[in-house]
Amino acid sequence: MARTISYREAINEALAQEMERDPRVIVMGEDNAGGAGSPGEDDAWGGVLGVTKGLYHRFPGRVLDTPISESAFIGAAIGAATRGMRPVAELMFIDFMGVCFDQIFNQAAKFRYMFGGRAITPVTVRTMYGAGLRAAAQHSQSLYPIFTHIPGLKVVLPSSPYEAKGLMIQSIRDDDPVIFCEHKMLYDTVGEVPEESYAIPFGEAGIVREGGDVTVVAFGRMVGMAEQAAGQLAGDGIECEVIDPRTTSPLDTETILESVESTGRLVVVDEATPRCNMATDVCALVAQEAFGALRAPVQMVTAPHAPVPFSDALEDLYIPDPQRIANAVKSVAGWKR
Amino acid sequence: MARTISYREAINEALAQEMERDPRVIVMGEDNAGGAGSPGEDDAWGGVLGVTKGLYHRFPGRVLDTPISESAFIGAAIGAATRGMRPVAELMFIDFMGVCFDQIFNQAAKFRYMFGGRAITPVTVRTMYGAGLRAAAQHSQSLYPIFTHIPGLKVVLPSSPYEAKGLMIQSIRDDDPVIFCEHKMLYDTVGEVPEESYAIPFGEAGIVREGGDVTVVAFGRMVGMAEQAAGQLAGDGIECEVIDPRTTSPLDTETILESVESTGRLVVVDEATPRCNMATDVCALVAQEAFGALRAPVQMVTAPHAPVPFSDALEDLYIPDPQRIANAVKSVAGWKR
Amino acid sequence: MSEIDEITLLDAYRMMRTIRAFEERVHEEFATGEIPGFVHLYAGEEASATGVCMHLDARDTIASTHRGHGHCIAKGVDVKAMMAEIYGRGTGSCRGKGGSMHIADLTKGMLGANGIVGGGPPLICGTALAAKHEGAGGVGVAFFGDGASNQGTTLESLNLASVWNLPAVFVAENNGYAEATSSSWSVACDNIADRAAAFGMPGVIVDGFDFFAVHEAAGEAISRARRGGGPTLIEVKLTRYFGHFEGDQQTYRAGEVAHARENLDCLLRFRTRVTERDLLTDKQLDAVDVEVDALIDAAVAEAKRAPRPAPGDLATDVYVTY
Amino acid sequence: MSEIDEITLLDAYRMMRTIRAFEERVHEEFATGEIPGFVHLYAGEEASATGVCMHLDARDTIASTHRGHGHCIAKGVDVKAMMAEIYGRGTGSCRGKGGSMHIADLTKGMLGANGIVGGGPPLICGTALAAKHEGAGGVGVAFFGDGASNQGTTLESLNLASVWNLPAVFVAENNGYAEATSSSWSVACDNIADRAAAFGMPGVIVDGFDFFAVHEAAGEAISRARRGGGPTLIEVKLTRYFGHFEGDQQTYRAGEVAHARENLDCLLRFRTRVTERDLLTDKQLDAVDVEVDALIDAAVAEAKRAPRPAPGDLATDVYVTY
Ligand SMILES: Cc1ncc(C[n+]2csc(CCOP(=O)(O)OP(=O)(O)O)c2C)c(N)n1
Ligand SMILES: Cc1ncc(C[n+]2csc(CCOP(=O)(O)OP(=O)(O)O)c2C)c(N)n1
Ligand SMILES: [Mg+2]
Ligand SMILES: [Mg+2]
Repeated sequence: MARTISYREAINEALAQEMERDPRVIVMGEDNAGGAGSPGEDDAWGGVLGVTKGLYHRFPGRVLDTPISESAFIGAAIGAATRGMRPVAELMFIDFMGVCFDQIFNQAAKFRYMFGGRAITPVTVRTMYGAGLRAAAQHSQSLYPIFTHIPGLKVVLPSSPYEAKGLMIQSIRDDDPVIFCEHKMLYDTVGEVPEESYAIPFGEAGIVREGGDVTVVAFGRMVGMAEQAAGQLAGDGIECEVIDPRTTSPLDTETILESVESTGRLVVVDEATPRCNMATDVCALVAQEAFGALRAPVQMVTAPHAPVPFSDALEDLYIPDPQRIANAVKSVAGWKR
Repeated sequence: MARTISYREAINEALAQEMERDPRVIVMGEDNAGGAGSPGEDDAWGGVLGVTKGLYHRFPGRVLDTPISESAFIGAAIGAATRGMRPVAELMFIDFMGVCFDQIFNQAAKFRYMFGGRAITPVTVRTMYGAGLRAAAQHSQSLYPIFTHIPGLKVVLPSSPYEAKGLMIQSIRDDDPVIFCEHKMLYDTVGEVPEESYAIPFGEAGIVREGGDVTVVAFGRMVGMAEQAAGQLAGDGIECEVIDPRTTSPLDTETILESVESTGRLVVVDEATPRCNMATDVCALVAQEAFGALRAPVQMVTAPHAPVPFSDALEDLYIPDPQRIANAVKSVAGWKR
Repeated sequence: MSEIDEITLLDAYRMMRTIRAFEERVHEEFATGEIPGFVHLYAGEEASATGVCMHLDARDTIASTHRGHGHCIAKGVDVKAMMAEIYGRGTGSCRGKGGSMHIADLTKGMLGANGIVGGGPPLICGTALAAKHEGAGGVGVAFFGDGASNQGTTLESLNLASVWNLPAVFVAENNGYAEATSSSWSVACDNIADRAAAFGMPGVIVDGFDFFAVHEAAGEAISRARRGGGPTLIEVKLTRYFGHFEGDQQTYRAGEVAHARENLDCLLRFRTRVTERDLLTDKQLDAVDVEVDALIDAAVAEAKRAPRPAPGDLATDVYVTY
Repeated sequence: MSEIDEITLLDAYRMMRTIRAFEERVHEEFATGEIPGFVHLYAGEEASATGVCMHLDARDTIASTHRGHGHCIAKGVDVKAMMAEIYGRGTGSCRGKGGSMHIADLTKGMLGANGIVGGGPPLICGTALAAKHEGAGGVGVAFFGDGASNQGTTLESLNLASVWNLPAVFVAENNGYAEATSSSWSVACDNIADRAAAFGMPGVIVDGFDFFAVHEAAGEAISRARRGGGPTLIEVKLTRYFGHFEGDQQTYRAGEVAHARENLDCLLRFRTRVTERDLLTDKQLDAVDVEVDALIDAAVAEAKRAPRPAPGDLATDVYVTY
């Protein structure tokens, strides 16, 4: 039965259901158990933004606090995964990857290949990305293109509470290392989510809106922005097909290519900075594999090649918005050679 | 006066000339001074592959050894740069970025922006990349797309001894943080290099071969591979324009776009793994900015989406080679809608 | 204590009082909803930044943390520019691009607050190295928290500083918590200062509510560093008065703050001590209070009035040239 | 020493002798140019891997370093598969995809040699955590070098292991050098074992040429870990007999190796001790030598004959499913 819950609650529920189902699932991260046991505190923090709140008492010994030492504890999650556990480790902000990236990309991601296929490392790294909270340059990045670049990792970008739950369940059950990217501005968005456990398969895009004029591929929080733009554009007589790939690795290239085969036009919306990002990835894919169908230049709507600014006056300009998306769509819809 | 020296020697000469010219230039890295002072050793190692050899005695106190703690010493180079020095720090293999990436991308790269333009951080990080030495998955990567993704960094990929010297000199003089990527398989390649000091500006591609049929953009070691392919193809009557961007950030988009405007065909050769890499970056650029000129699908020639294998039997297949490049060129040259 | 002259004492009081007033005011203003983002306040810890930075001059550098306002003020960053920065205004220290977590002023040797726990110590190895090369006796000081003392980047920096014999001082501000996680749990040894031995440097513990204790310990460490004697690790034990960040309900430490404010407060203790020993008068101190409060009032008023950055600033300042 | 029975002693000798023969042979074969890549040999350090791993069983895990052959053999990885891996053959432990720096066998609890200095200790925090959850008394052992003892990832792992009270043992193999850099320079304290106190665990120093010393110290640490007593840091002092990697001319340490080989060698000392005390006979030991040499001969011969990986293997084994 579906009810309306938030993105944050959806992730929490997925964790709880998987912990219930499988004793090998454990959760760890800074302040995941922080504060527990103190006078005056009847629960643990459940992480800085409370995503794992409520799990500490419910699953004794399976929600671990960590010192601030991401290499050690993300590495520990990886090591535990090689021994049959299914750890979910919280890298509080994706921006902190720089202090622990080695464990993720040289260890977890490469074990299976380096060891000739004789390893499985079912670890999930939950992490918070994205701009909008006035958190400035070191707490607002959208670094998933970096993880996507790395063979051996799977990269997940849920855009709604429904996806958040189903993709988290899949992440935990998946036998490969998964980087699960939660957009901090989506935590409080709500949507219909079934109470029952369900897994959304990786590499299967959602078509969130059908349309025959322009294909719009958008990632994570940008899916909602693209939908808004599509709504506006429908008023102008332009029908967008909005595709939410859900995972950047694996990427559902088929759905994207099929859509472009029919629309002949592509706009990609990526909150990340513009170089070597998902916008370039999808545009290059299409320019290589569906060139014959393309009837206009591809368009990339991304953040500028700059760190995320603090001031709201600048940050609001930094993030791709429905207006910029609509403009890009119009420019390709109206393109003439 | 130009003589023939190796890529390794060219880098060494650039360092020596800049150290001579500017007392603020210092060099540091693991075993850069290692072994110095031991009985039996009349010089320092000059780094694991000897690139800084000879500098230790020549510039007393300015070639520093470091413990194995990349965050600390790369961070130290960055900190020293904010105080007016021009440090050149050696990150032995680019694969080791995972233990020190934070200092590079959250600190050095962002200071200027975060501090409102009130900082300069003229640090150069020298690092060795690329496959071919049978060094396997953790010592063979081509991770420059990751650095290219980060606003605030400049990323340099010399393809010849001549470029190595001129780009190193520019890197040291440049006021922004630079990631200088040396291909380990190029160290022993030789070429003509002027004795005098000269700087090659960033963001200005070299056209290493002119041709009107297909534009081939290649990076680092791949430039030589592309030239070989172009040589073969000329025999088949296909003339390639081979472009060596020299720096991926900034990227000389103008030269690339101009070339495609005239050839209408693009092949990009990138040793990196295929997702969110320079091949996607350049292809997307062209599909957005020069679509009207494109007469065939773009083609990307890259490593597979896999870690670098150890066995020579696999590694030789892993690295893009002239044959694969030639095939890609032929497929676009002969493409019909 | 007798060696500290009257002017220095007044300066110290002004510095601590400025930090306190700044932080209390940001706390109030944050509650109105006008200040955006994450704000971590330093109130309660003033004696640490002040006791250390009173010894520093233009040759010297400091690196700070997410809880950086106090260090900035103590190193001489303009208070009005800081307030404007926290409000995200174009007149801010970082022209509105950095915010609370990134206030910096390199011209003052202040390398920045830092959003990355453990981000500062490596940088200070570098500024100390530059100072050593310069040969003018400069030192670098890295401030960091108890939580940061568990971060590998911090630990390896201690080793590097020792191996390079750098003029560096590492100040571990142990306020008992990293967010809601107690340092008695997260730090596996009794005192952070005990870690000094692992890296061949002296380790000292000081009472962070006592300006004079901090001042003395820092003075020794800094002068040894200036003389080429190498780095020191100083652990300052203290308490923060507000939550980890503004908005934190602090359910994890009922009562602690009230106790510290009433019995340990560095400003109160300073006042008692200097007036009891007739080094300064209440009148002198009260005059500083008035001056400081006026400065903070003005800083807030000006920040509120200041313009936001212009849209054209969005993608500038990324590079010197590109 | 008297508690070690004859079979165990013979096993220990066989293990050390196998490592030695393996490494000496790889050294020879490398010189012929047939072995590709970077190869770091463990010869001289056999007593460490052996003294530790003799205590381990199927519940237990180890993580190793770039210098991993000895640890692999001591944890029971198939010697022939190892040799084939070093030759890059499809019959290798990693089917030719890993090479010397990545030999692993998870079914044996061997988490891999590791090309990243400081890569192993975090992983062992995880296997030890898994062992703790399993509750069957398993332990995790991280081997690392003196150079690695300066890496932040190693240091913070010591803290985590202590905070989580993990059944883990950290074995710092101090062979005096990280490449050409002397540990007396790079490690800022006198002994790596001194770092244990900084992370609230016992630190022990042992003579790494003496199998019995290592065996005893490791035995204590491992049984304490099994009992829930938490982690230990053991520093093993020893010497590597070959260069940092094959090809290193070792100009930085003239004479050291010859001295160690002649006077300290762990195999010679083991033989003297067990024969003098009538625990084993020269005949028994010689028989092991013959057996081991035959095994290594066969391993090399089979490796050379074995097929390389097939082209179709290039992009397989990246994911379980994709
Ligand atoms: C690398 C990294 N990990 C985690 C965080 C999130 N974080 C910010 S402050 C903080 C607690 C820091 O505690 P401490 O070092 O004791 O400083 P305090 O806040 O007490 O001043 C944490 C976990 C971060 N900013 N950077
Ligand atoms: C993060 C990282 N930095 C540097 C290196 C290069 N490197 C490989 S082995 C080595 C020396 C290691 O010394 P030590 O830990 O003492 O081990 P040993 O070689 O003596 O066994 C270095 C610097 C690396 N592999 N990984
Ligand atoms: Mg704290
Ligand atoms: Mg060593």
